[in-house]
Amino acid sequence: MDFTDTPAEAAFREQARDFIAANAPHYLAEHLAKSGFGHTNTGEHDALSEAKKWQRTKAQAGWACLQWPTEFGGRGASPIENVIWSQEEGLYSRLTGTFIIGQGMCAPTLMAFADPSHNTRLLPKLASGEEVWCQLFSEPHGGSDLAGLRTKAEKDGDEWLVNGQKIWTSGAQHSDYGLLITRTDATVAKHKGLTMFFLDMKSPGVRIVPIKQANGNSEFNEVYFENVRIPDDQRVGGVGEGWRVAITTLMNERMAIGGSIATGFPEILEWAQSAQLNGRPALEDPNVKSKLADWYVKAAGLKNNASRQITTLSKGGLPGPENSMGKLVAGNMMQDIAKFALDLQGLSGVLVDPSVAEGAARFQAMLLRSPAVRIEGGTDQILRNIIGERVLGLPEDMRADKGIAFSDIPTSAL
Amino acid sequence: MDFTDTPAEAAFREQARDFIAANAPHYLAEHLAKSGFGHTNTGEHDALSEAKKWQRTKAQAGWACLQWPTEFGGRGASPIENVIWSQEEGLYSRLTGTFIIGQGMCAPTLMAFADPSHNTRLLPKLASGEEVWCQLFSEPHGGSDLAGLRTKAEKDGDEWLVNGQKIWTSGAQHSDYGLLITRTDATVAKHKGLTMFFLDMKSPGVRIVPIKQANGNSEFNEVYFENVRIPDDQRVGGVGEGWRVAITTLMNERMAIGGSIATGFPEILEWAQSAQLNGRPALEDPNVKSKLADWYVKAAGLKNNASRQITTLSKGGLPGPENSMGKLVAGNMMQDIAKFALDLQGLSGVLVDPSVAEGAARFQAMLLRSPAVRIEGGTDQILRNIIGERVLGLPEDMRADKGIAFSDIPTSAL
Amino acid sequence: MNFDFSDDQKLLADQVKRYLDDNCGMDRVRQVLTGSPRMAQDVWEGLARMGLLGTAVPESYGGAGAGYAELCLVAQQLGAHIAPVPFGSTVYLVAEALLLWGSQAQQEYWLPQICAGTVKGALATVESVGQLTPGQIHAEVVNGALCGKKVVVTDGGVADLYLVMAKHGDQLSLFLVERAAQVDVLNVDSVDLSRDVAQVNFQNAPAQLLVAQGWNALEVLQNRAAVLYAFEQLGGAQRALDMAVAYAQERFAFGRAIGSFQAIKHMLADMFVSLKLAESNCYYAAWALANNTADLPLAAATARVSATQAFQLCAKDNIQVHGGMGFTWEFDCHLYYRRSNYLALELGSLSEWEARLVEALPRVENI
Amino acid sequence: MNFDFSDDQKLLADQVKRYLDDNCGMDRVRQVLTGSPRMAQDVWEGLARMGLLGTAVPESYGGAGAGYAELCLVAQQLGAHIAPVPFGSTVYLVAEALLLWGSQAQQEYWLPQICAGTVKGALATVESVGQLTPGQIHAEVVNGALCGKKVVVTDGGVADLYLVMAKHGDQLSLFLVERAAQVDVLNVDSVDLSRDVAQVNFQNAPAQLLVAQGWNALEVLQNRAAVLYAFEQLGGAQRALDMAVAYAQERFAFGRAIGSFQAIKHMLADMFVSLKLAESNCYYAAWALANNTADLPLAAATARVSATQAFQLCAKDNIQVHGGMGFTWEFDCHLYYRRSNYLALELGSLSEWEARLVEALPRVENI
Repeated sequence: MDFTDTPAEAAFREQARDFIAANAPHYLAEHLAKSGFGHTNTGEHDALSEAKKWQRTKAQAGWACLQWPTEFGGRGASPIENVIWSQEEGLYSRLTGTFIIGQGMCAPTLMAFADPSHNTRLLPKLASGEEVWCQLFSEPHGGSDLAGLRTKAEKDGDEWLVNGQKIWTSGAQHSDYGLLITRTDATVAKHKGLTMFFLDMKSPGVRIVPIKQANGNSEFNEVYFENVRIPDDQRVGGVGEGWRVAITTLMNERMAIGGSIATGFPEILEWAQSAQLNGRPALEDPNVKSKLADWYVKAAGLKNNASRQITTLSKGGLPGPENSMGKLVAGNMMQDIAKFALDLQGLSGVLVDPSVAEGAARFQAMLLRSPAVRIEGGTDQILRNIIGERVLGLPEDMRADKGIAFSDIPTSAL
Repeated sequence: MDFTDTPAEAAFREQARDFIAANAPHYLAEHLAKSGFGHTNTGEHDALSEAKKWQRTKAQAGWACLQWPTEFGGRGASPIENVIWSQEEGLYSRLTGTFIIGQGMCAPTLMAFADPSHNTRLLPKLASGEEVWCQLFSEPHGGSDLAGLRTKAEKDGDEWLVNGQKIWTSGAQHSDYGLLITRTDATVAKHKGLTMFFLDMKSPGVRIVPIKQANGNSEFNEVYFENVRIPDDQRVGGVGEGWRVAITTLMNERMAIGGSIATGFPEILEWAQSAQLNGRPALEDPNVKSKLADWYVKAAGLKNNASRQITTLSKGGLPGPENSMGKLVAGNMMQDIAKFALDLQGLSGVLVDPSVAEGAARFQAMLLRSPAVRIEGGTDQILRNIIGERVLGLPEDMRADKGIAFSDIPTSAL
Repeated sequence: MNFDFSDDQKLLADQVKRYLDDNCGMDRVRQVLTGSPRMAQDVWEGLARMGLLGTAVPESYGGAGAGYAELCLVAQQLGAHIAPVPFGSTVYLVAEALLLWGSQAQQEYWLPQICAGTVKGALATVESVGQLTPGQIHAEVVNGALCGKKVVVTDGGVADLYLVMAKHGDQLSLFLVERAAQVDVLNVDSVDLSRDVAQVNFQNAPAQLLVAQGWNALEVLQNRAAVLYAFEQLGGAQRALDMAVAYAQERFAFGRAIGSFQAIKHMLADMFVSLKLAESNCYYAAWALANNTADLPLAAATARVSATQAFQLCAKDNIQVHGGMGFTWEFDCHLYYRRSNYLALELGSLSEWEARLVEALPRVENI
Repeated sequence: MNFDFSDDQKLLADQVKRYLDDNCGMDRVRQVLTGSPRMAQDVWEGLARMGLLGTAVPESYGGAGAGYAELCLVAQQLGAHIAPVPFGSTVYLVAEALLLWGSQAQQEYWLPQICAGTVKGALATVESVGQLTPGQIHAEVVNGALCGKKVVVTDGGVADLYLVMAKHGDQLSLFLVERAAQVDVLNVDSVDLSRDVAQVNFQNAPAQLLVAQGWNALEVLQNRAAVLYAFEQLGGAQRALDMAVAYAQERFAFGRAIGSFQAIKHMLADMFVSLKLAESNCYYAAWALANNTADLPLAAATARVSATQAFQLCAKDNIQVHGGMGFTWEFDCHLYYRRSNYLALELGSLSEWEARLVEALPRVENI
């Protein structure tokens, strides 16, 4: 066990550090430091074009998608080298949010299932940030029951005709491509009739409508498909194999967000280290101490767990379903932290305008955004199911949708 | 709304107070005040005979089982009068634990379902404490699935032949009678093949074995039946009607324990009001304050809710399934309180010998006894099911045991 | 002994409910979410016409002369509808303060206007971040003129009459200040967009003394108002639970109603328990308020703490039960979540009320 | 970077596991639940023969000369088996104190005997109820003789050598005191019946100074021991979770395995999460201990707090999953529940360690 760098690792870190010192957009540093939860602050600069610029700079020097093979625009680096890079990239990694879905979820799926000719063409542009991808999985009628999706793809010669609707598509409005799961057969069991494609988001018949969220922002979209045509060679995996393909994407999703997920801890610690409570430093209050300690051991546990995962990966292991716990812990924690912070601010805690509210209203932003963390990408309840069944090996719940055709599954009490 | 006595209520209270002043076993008061959770302290006096004596004294003057009709040994009093009596009886009500199951659960079941000739004979002796009853419901293979019981009763002429085993029978060793639920038909659905009886606990073939509990005490027993004969006229309700009868008993069980359930709050408050923490009164510690406040609002909520139930009863309403919440709240609360109290005692908190431990080891006794509160008489999980389904009207879970003969229900993974 | 509201009181509650169902549905609430001031003037006038603004005000001052138990039930309905009106500020705080400490002249001048709905009130105390303490107050009245800035005034943008905590000589006092040229009002956004909030800057504004011992008076006022706000929280919590239960019954996933899954069912059961405990504590507090009992401080803090817990829990988990849809602007879940978090801070935070509760606890022998 | 134990270290853990499986099963543990002293002498001797008592002691003193990472893994196995031996008292506390502060003579005299299993140790600090503070210590050494009563001494009934905190002139110091006629030992029952606990009364007992700055030394010692006890807690928590999972798979109710119900499944998932967080924190702390890093106080408190949480949760809810059977003496659930609650207080309570953790937190910029 060794939490320090080997000489080779130290040399790699030095290289990364030099590159960043020489090339990172330092003019953005002070803005990025003020980024709030779910919001990348680039000051007066355009966030998307700054993100693309930094990604291109990295890609040109071989610092993008480090673990990918070089032919796909990566560096062929080890998991540990990737971690070292992330540590050094620090603040500037906040610019990479736009690419997480494409690079972290779509790309591994393409590598595993798509035609190699597509991959050599598409992946380098994904790595360099030239092209942005989104993931078209969730549907209004699906929710936690992801495989209950209804968007239909029908074969029409060498093409497929797609009709239906997706929801909660992050970044659809500036995406070039999307990874799309469809139902190609409703007469077989739920998980058996699904097929995965990728599609050009500029295809005729694709309509993108932003969703206004409970917190007033719009990070997500609805995407409607009306007779959208997709060539059969853009199929990812076999017909009816879509669920198996989707599982790969979702495993990588949990990995991509697992270790680095926002918890709200640094924010509440900073607050506690500077605030006064009843005329004394807040840190001296036993109630504050008890809560801080509890939150810290969770945040530290997630961080240390992510480190162990990296060791597993570098020994050739796979990310396990236990990564589901990251979001489960972080979502609840952030909600609690926000509530506690507001409590300590008294009535002033109600203010949400960053120009007048304490700490630029960051805890208020957390309060209003955190309920979604417990839902998006798998609710608390689904994550506990995954841990219970796939980690602990407990038997699955009784199923009302098992062994019957998708079209026969009950969808209402009537 | 009026939380004070009407003139008639005040007069009744005065009467009760006078009776208690003149007749209660005042020599036990100081011992009773030191009773711990699950333990009635009567000092050098025998607890059971003192309990019977006080019960007899009350019954002779019409202060036993106040709400029962006078022909059954009661007073025909109103629910509110009953509450007033309980408030006045105070400490001395700690002597009545032995009779709760018989008077609070068995008796209402008998009144509703048993032959009136039995009732006029049995109930007055139950009211006066001359005879003690127990409830023979739980079985090793049942657990939360109470209706999954296997104790078999077979008709044999005018009698029934009973074989099987009960468990968690409180007070079996000093009971005269027991209310016994059996399976009389395993070829029909689970809830349909049950029949209720009462039996003489001295019947041949009844064997009582005390259970040693996790905390070292023995409050409960296993009761074995080997060819025990019960006359058919001791059947309570129809053949195959046992489940409906049992529901009556269980509703009354939740009512009997609902409002007055021990929470541990008075104990932790007393501790906090007298202890020092970090050189200052414990009550000044914000962490202590926050926890005390949280526990108090729960304890007060249960008490105030019980008051509202009494009003419902006095208007002719029935106790609702929402009484399930009493034990759900109290069990978890007591476990938390015990843990917190030990925490504040430091390493000395490990001591369990009342002669050397702080506060006669009452929090240690709570720590070791409270896990059972979350299980006995319905686990936390079963109580939440009841609230969800019977109070909120949510649909029941999918059932693996529905619509099939009891003998066909799976009992293991094999 | 009788631990329930009377039939007459329940009838009143039902009338209020029907009025609000008809005139203050979610569509009406949503109309005030943007723009300023954030209130529904029509609903306000309707409540005035029904005599509800003066529910507990004597008839001689234009009120209905009913009692506080009735006012609690009105509050519960307003909370259930998250009505965007300055009811609490005007009725629980300013009218109450006038009833408690106003001179006859002050009462005769203001109360009829309040009951008629032509004067709205707001309490202005807070000047900085953190728990309100005497040391936090810098606003000062000298020679009848108030100077100072109050940074969070609920309903401050719509108020005609401010109840202001300010220094006065060597103590803190409560003053009445009319909206006037010397009162600078700036609306600000809060977590609850159905509520008008403002920063109010008093620059030599004419101030009339209401009560000299202002700090003690504020505690008395808060104890009374806490009970009424607790009923608003109760109403909101009940509605959030009802929404969640309805959704869990009708939404299907995996071929079943989601409410048939224990994960959802037990979450709803816990919401119910929290609500029921709060409700029972509120009932007791309503009686204590109506009868001005000696244990009102404890009863009020108990109602307040448990109602805050219940509303925050029910509103939060209502979103969880709704899943992704619960996080859309379109669904109403967030309106309750927002209101629950505003009310949790309205009269001071949960931790402040926990401390007040513990201070009010009697010795254990007397419990 | 490598965040895992080595194959050699895992091999050692496996050897310890096999030894304890064979020699310290639940039947053996149960044999010590009544009677006094409460320890398994045969297991103790077995551990000595395997060289485990000196895992981290240099070979020159009769130890194995392995490191603290190895000792952590030994601790984890002892915790999993709730082994009734004075391992922590002797190895984590007394041997550690000798290694840290002993004179060469003291080390040469005691350490070989400890490694051989012929001398057992115990830490004696606590004299009253509540958090241990300097002011709580009244025991005093005058002219090399110790007087004072320690009210809770873990393994105090079996110890041959006590590490005692006592006043010495104007400061607190740590002393070595051999069991002798002047040492009066009275066994007492604790929540954990598989553990020997005693009240120890020193009446002019000869005492040898180990370290003068006793209070600071105790904190250093506790930080190191906290990591090792955290691994014991981890082992216990894992075993409690394993028991619960196995029971949930095999026990049927309502025609299904109870683990197929979400209420049970999700409880087990929460136990797993708590355990996994603790485990990862303990791994980091093991490295910090083995390398004596500057952040050991924070790493130790983090491991301690999360391992205490995890063991208490897993042991408590293991009973709940088992239902009524979990509350019988016959089932082993209570042995883990009891141990979890003893270990939670062993080196000071959870709230004390929370406070220590917060004091050790760096400024947020450095996290």
